Amino acid sequence: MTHHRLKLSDVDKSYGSIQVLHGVSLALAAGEVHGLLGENGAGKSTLLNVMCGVVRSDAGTVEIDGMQVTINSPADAAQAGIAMIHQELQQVPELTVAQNIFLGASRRKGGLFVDKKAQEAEARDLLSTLDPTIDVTAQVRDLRVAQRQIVEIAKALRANARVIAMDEPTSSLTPAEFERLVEVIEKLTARGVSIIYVSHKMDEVYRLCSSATILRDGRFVTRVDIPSTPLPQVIEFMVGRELAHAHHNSFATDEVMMQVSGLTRGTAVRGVDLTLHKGEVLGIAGLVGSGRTELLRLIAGVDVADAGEVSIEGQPVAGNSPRTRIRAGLGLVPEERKRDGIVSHRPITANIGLPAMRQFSRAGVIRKHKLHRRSEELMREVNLRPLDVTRPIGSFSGGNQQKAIIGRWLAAGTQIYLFDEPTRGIDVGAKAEIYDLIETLAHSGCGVLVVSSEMAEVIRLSDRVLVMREGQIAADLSAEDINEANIARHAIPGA
Amino acid sequence: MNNILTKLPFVSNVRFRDAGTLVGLLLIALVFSILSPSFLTMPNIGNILQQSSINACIALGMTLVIISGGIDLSVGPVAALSATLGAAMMVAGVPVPIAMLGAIAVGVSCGFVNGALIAWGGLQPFIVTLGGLSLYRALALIYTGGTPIFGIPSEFRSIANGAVMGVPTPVIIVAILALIAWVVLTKTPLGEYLMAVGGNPEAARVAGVPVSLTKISAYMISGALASIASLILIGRLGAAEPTLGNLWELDAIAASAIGGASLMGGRGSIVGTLLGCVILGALRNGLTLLNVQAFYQLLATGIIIIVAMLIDRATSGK
Amino acid sequence: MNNILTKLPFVSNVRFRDAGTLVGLLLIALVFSILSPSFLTMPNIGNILQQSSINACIALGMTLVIISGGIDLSVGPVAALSATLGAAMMVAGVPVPIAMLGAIAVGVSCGFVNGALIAWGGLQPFIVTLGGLSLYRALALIYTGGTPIFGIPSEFRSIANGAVMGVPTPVIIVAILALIAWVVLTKTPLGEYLMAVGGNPEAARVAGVPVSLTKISAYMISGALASIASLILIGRLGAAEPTLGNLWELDAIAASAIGGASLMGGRGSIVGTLLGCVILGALRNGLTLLNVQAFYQLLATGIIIIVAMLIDRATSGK
Amino acid sequence: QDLAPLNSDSEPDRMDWSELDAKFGALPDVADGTKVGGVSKTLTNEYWRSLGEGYSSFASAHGVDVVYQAAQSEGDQLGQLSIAETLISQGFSALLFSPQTDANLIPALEKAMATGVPVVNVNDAVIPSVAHYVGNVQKDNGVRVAKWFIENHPEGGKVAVIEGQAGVFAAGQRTAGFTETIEAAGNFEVVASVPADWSRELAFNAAATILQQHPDLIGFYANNDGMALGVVEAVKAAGKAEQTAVFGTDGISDAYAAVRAGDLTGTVDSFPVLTGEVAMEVALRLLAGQDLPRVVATPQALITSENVDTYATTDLKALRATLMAQ
Ligand SMILES: Nc1ncnc2c1ncn2[C@@H]1O[C@H](COP(=O)(O)OP(=O)(O)OP(=O)(O)O)[C@@H](O)[C@H]1O
Ligand SMILES: Nc1ncnc2c1ncn2[C@@H]1O[C@H](COP(=O)(O)OP(=O)(O)OP(=O)(O)O)[C@@H](O)[C@H]1O
Ligand SMILES: [Mg+2]
Ligand SMILES: [Mg+2]
Repeated sequence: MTHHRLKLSDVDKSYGSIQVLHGVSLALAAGEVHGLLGENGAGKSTLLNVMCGVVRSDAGTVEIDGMQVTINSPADAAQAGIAMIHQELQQVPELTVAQNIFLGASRRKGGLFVDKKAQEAEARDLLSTLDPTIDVTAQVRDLRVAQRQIVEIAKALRANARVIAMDEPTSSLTPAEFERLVEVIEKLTARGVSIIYVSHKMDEVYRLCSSATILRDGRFVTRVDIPSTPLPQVIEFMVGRELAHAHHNSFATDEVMMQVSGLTRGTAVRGVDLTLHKGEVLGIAGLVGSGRTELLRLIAGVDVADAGEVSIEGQPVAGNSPRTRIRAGLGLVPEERKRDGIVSHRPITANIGLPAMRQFSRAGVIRKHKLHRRSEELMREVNLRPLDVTRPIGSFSGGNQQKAIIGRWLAAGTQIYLFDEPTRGIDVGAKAEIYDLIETLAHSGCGVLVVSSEMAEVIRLSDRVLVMREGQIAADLSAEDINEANIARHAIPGA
Repeated sequence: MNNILTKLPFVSNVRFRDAGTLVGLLLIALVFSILSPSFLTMPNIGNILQQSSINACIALGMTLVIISGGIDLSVGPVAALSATLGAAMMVAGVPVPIAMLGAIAVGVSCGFVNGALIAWGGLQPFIVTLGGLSLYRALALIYTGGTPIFGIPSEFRSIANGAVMGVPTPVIIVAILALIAWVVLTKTPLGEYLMAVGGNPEAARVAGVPVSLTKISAYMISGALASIASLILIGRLGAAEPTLGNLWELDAIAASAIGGASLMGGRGSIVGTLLGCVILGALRNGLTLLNVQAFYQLLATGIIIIVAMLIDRATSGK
Repeated sequence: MNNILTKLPFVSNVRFRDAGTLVGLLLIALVFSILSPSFLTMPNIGNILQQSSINACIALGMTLVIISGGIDLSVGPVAALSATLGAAMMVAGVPVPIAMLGAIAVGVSCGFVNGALIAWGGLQPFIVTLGGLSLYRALALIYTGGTPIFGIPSEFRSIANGAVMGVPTPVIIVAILALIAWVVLTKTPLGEYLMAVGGNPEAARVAGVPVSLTKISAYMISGALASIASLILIGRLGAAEPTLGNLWELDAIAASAIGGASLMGGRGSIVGTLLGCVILGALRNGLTLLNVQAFYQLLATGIIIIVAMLIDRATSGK
Repeated sequence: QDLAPLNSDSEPDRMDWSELDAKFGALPDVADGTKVGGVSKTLTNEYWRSLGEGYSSFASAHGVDVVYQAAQSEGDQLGQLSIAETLISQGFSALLFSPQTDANLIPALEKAMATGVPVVNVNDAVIPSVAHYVGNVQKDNGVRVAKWFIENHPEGGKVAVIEGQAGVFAAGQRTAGFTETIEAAGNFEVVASVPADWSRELAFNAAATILQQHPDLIGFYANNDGMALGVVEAVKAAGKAEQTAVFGTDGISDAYAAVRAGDLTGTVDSFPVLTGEVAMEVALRLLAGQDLPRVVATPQALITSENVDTYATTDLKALRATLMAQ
């Protein structure tokens, strides 16, 4: 009789009084890439965390190759040959890339010392297939998100595990980087390593997986064979309803809303000019590292520009702190949610109310009920799950945190939205909701800037697309010029 | 302070975390009341509250600073500096209310200096206020030449020594200040900002929180409360010493921590801090009542602080 | 200590951050050498190094604890407890090496208690070691009845009072300990664990780092170094007093912070800490040479700590 | 030649300060360029500032330079050692040490002895190996207060002690002197003896608690004046000023004022300025080669409202005369 490589049975998990996993089971064969699908908050990360000893389940068993194992700590999981790429990057910013990759399992020299040379060589080796440009001796704090994510992948590969769980490994990778990951995964599966693959990007799932387990609200829905089950069917299993197929609608006007001229910071952003119209969705495409994040941060006043100016409705914006920019009507939905977005242990309400405290206060006192009501209203609109605005934002799944951050700007009455990777880590259902939301914003006369590494997303949303290359605007595409080939042509240096 | 607290509106709101601190307090009270019959008498409870009031006043400010992700080691010297300057004004014939305002202004200014160095200068709170600890103490000593200032007007002293319906004025003053601090922390934008800045300063900044001003405010409030504590003290003692306030920071931090404030920032509670102060006050009072010998008082203090934290952790359940 | 340091292998590795601290030290040295001709003489430099050595010994352990995200306020009392027990053993005729090991074992045990309460008990480092501050002091006082232990054997004293090629033994001992600490921090898994646990405890846990053991190790090392510091001191004093080690924690924390350790954890450097110790030692020495009156010394200490941090920040450029 | 460990309170090789002139003649001329260094505990306490005044007044009268340094705070043991060592390296003719603890200045003492510089231990903590000690008998402070109670309250009663910092020599000796003497009288009970760490505030709190528990208390003895003045306020606040006597130690100017005002019952003055002068004189005599006894005892007196005016003089000559006459 053949055993499953890994088999999780009847896993229960509660946080306090809230049960987030109800008897979930999952099984996969050796050398299989198995998808784990579900909406934001369905319990995917929690299930993987149980499997990797990061959280303890209340009930359930884990079997590896037919042997039952007890996993109470990450060390137990490593022992059992399970490794994981965490959704929230788990890295020590002060340590180097190599040190992070070997954290908890350092190569020794003379039994006592860390063999840094060996670690660095091995790390370089691991990264060579993923991204050879990453300096293994650099501190992780100096890397960009995408690079960090690659380091996280290298860390999981290092463990030589029999099962690797990948929790949204590509949420900030470009298509090219995804291709390299595919190669790596193929090599691994050829060696008999099994992969559990969590992603909200359905094309990736269809590309990689042979089967998938679908969760909804912490419950096992079904197990499907992937190429044979059509996408709409899978989505219906995930969200419990059919999603309407959306088309791009344009509400752009000729009225200039924001004008950016000569914006420069070091070599990351060099003399960027752009114009955003009322009701317009302006996409910004480009390769990772082309300066898109930096540009948005400069416009939002999070970083200070060396030169250049931002004017709104013809008026140059005075001051260059986020606060003054917010007053002028700007709002940034940052790329790094955990670092720049949320105050983790504070409730959703507090996170929503931060920029608009004045609006929610009377005589210097916050009208908590008003804040609460408005938050609930907004969160119902964006379908926060669970809809409990008094819970700390840190206890929500990543996608739901993103919805709360968007809600923050809706509450503040922001006119110009700066989205940096707006659907990073967001499920298909919510993604459609966020697209609708962006469209609604445009319809109501707001201006929207969307930075996205997902080509389809840029194309789906934008009235106009700016392509960035090495800190400069390389192209301004509109209407039928907006297509993958055009964008790629302008984005790649020397192409 | 618990008997007063229960009459205040915010107790309905007492959080689960504070219940743990309360259990710690009740256990200590139980032990002492078994060992000493005079411990749980009304006059002695009044005594404990009165004796805790100065630490409570300091600890309120400390809690706000800790929530903002900082620490204020300079509270004692700030208190000494504003006490000596305030007392000097009073002795020189400046009307009492103006001298009081002057003293508070001194405290606020010291807090501003601390806060500005931390927020604008980008220095670590621990080291800035450690420097302040020497600096403000030195100023107080230099100003007074090291000698206490006597001759505090009796009209001022009678405020600090009075009582309203049997409750000592300092207790009432501190209760009012606690209520204000509680309102600030839980009901005003500043409170939200403090929590956000302590929880995740970068995210707070991106969300438009005036991070620097928020931090500076916390230190200014701490400075103001240090001055007020020193005014209460010089009212009671009738003298302003430049050495006053020695080790106040440790008591205040201990009270905040016992009350659940996290020195990593973003977390803390006014009610918890008050309970922490009463725990420390009850401890010292009980040990004195039992006439415990000096070395063993020290021993008991150490053990009880740790045990209180353990009980608290066990009962608050995480 | 800089003249010794430059001969040691690790200076090639001196990080950019440490250069800022060095600039601070050089500036202070410059000012004092202009004001007082005796400041930059060899005997006086030896004096400064010797006077800094005990603080340096404590600060090494403190730096490791701070890097792990904690703080150890109990170093002084731990030093007192191990000094008195060690001295009592020596006086009772226990061979010196065994008594020394005994003293260190005491320090390690105290560190273990602190660490266990923090790591396994889940309590806050500040409050645990604040409790320890009272507790261990009380034990030392109770054990000795408050009186110093005299009669330390001269064979032991001669170790602490000796010199090798003109360099006082304490300086050499501490230099060796610093080298070991530096190796531990930068070359061993424990060093990485300390950084990881202080920098991002959750990531460390997920990566399978033994978080609790790492924290406990840091406190045990701190305890051991406190004992060694106390042994050096009682060797020099010829007596072990239960009140020894008063205020050591503040100096050690100040040195670590000046040297670039972040009290939020995850950051710190051995070289920086040593420079911080020398800055503090040079400061005290220079002010005494200039015959600055105590109050103004206090003032200068406060100002210089803050200015050193500002210089450091300005030169380290971020 | 190793000296036996010194106990300043019981050393047999001692003399009283008043006999200096009589036994050793007038102070010989001082060599030019004589420079004396003083290292004191702290300047935050008036006692130590006054001691320094005594040093300089006597020194300047004899053309001697003085450097008077103190640690930044009480209890800063290593800081004081650094100061002492730094001073030694500068070359002084003689040194006057008032150590934080019995041991913390030992290396400095040894270094000074090695270079042949005489060191005088002035008051409070006692370095056991020191060759010369000038100061009062700490225990006697407490004894004098106890005797006052025995004399003025023959019926006995409850008394309490407010102690200084746990483990400090002077605090221990003063408390022991008081407690032993008053308990030997038989009809007194020391109902509380608790530390207040030299703090006025903590003394106030402790006294308030004790009065609460023992409303019939007849007196307090505090280990220093600062704490005593805190106790006075607690006694007044409790409305027990008539019934409860309060004594301090040191004789700082505020204590005198409080005695005169009738708030403080008394204080044991150990005349720091005069002590400073005597210490400086001893140092200069040693430099002149005189062979003085190991301990030179300085005066102290219980100051109460009856004699406060006699002692509250800034005229040191008159004070010397009064004390000589004792
Ligand atoms: N520490 C926690 N405390 C309380 N609730 C939690 C905690 N962590 C997760 N949850 C809840 O458990 C549920 C499942 O979360 P989980 O992170 O597993 O979702 P997910 O499927 O990975 O979602 P996403 O696609 O957004 O990453 C959510 O409702 C979340 O709010
Ligand atoms: N923390 C950092 N340290 C050093 N250089 C950085 C850092 N962050 C960004 N850069 C540099 O700034 C430039 C622009 O980076 P930015 O993050 O804005 O790019 P991006 O197109 O948004 O890519 P991403 O998808 O990673 O967000 C790049 O050249 C990058 O190397
Ligand atoms: Mg997830
Ligand atoms: Mg980006």
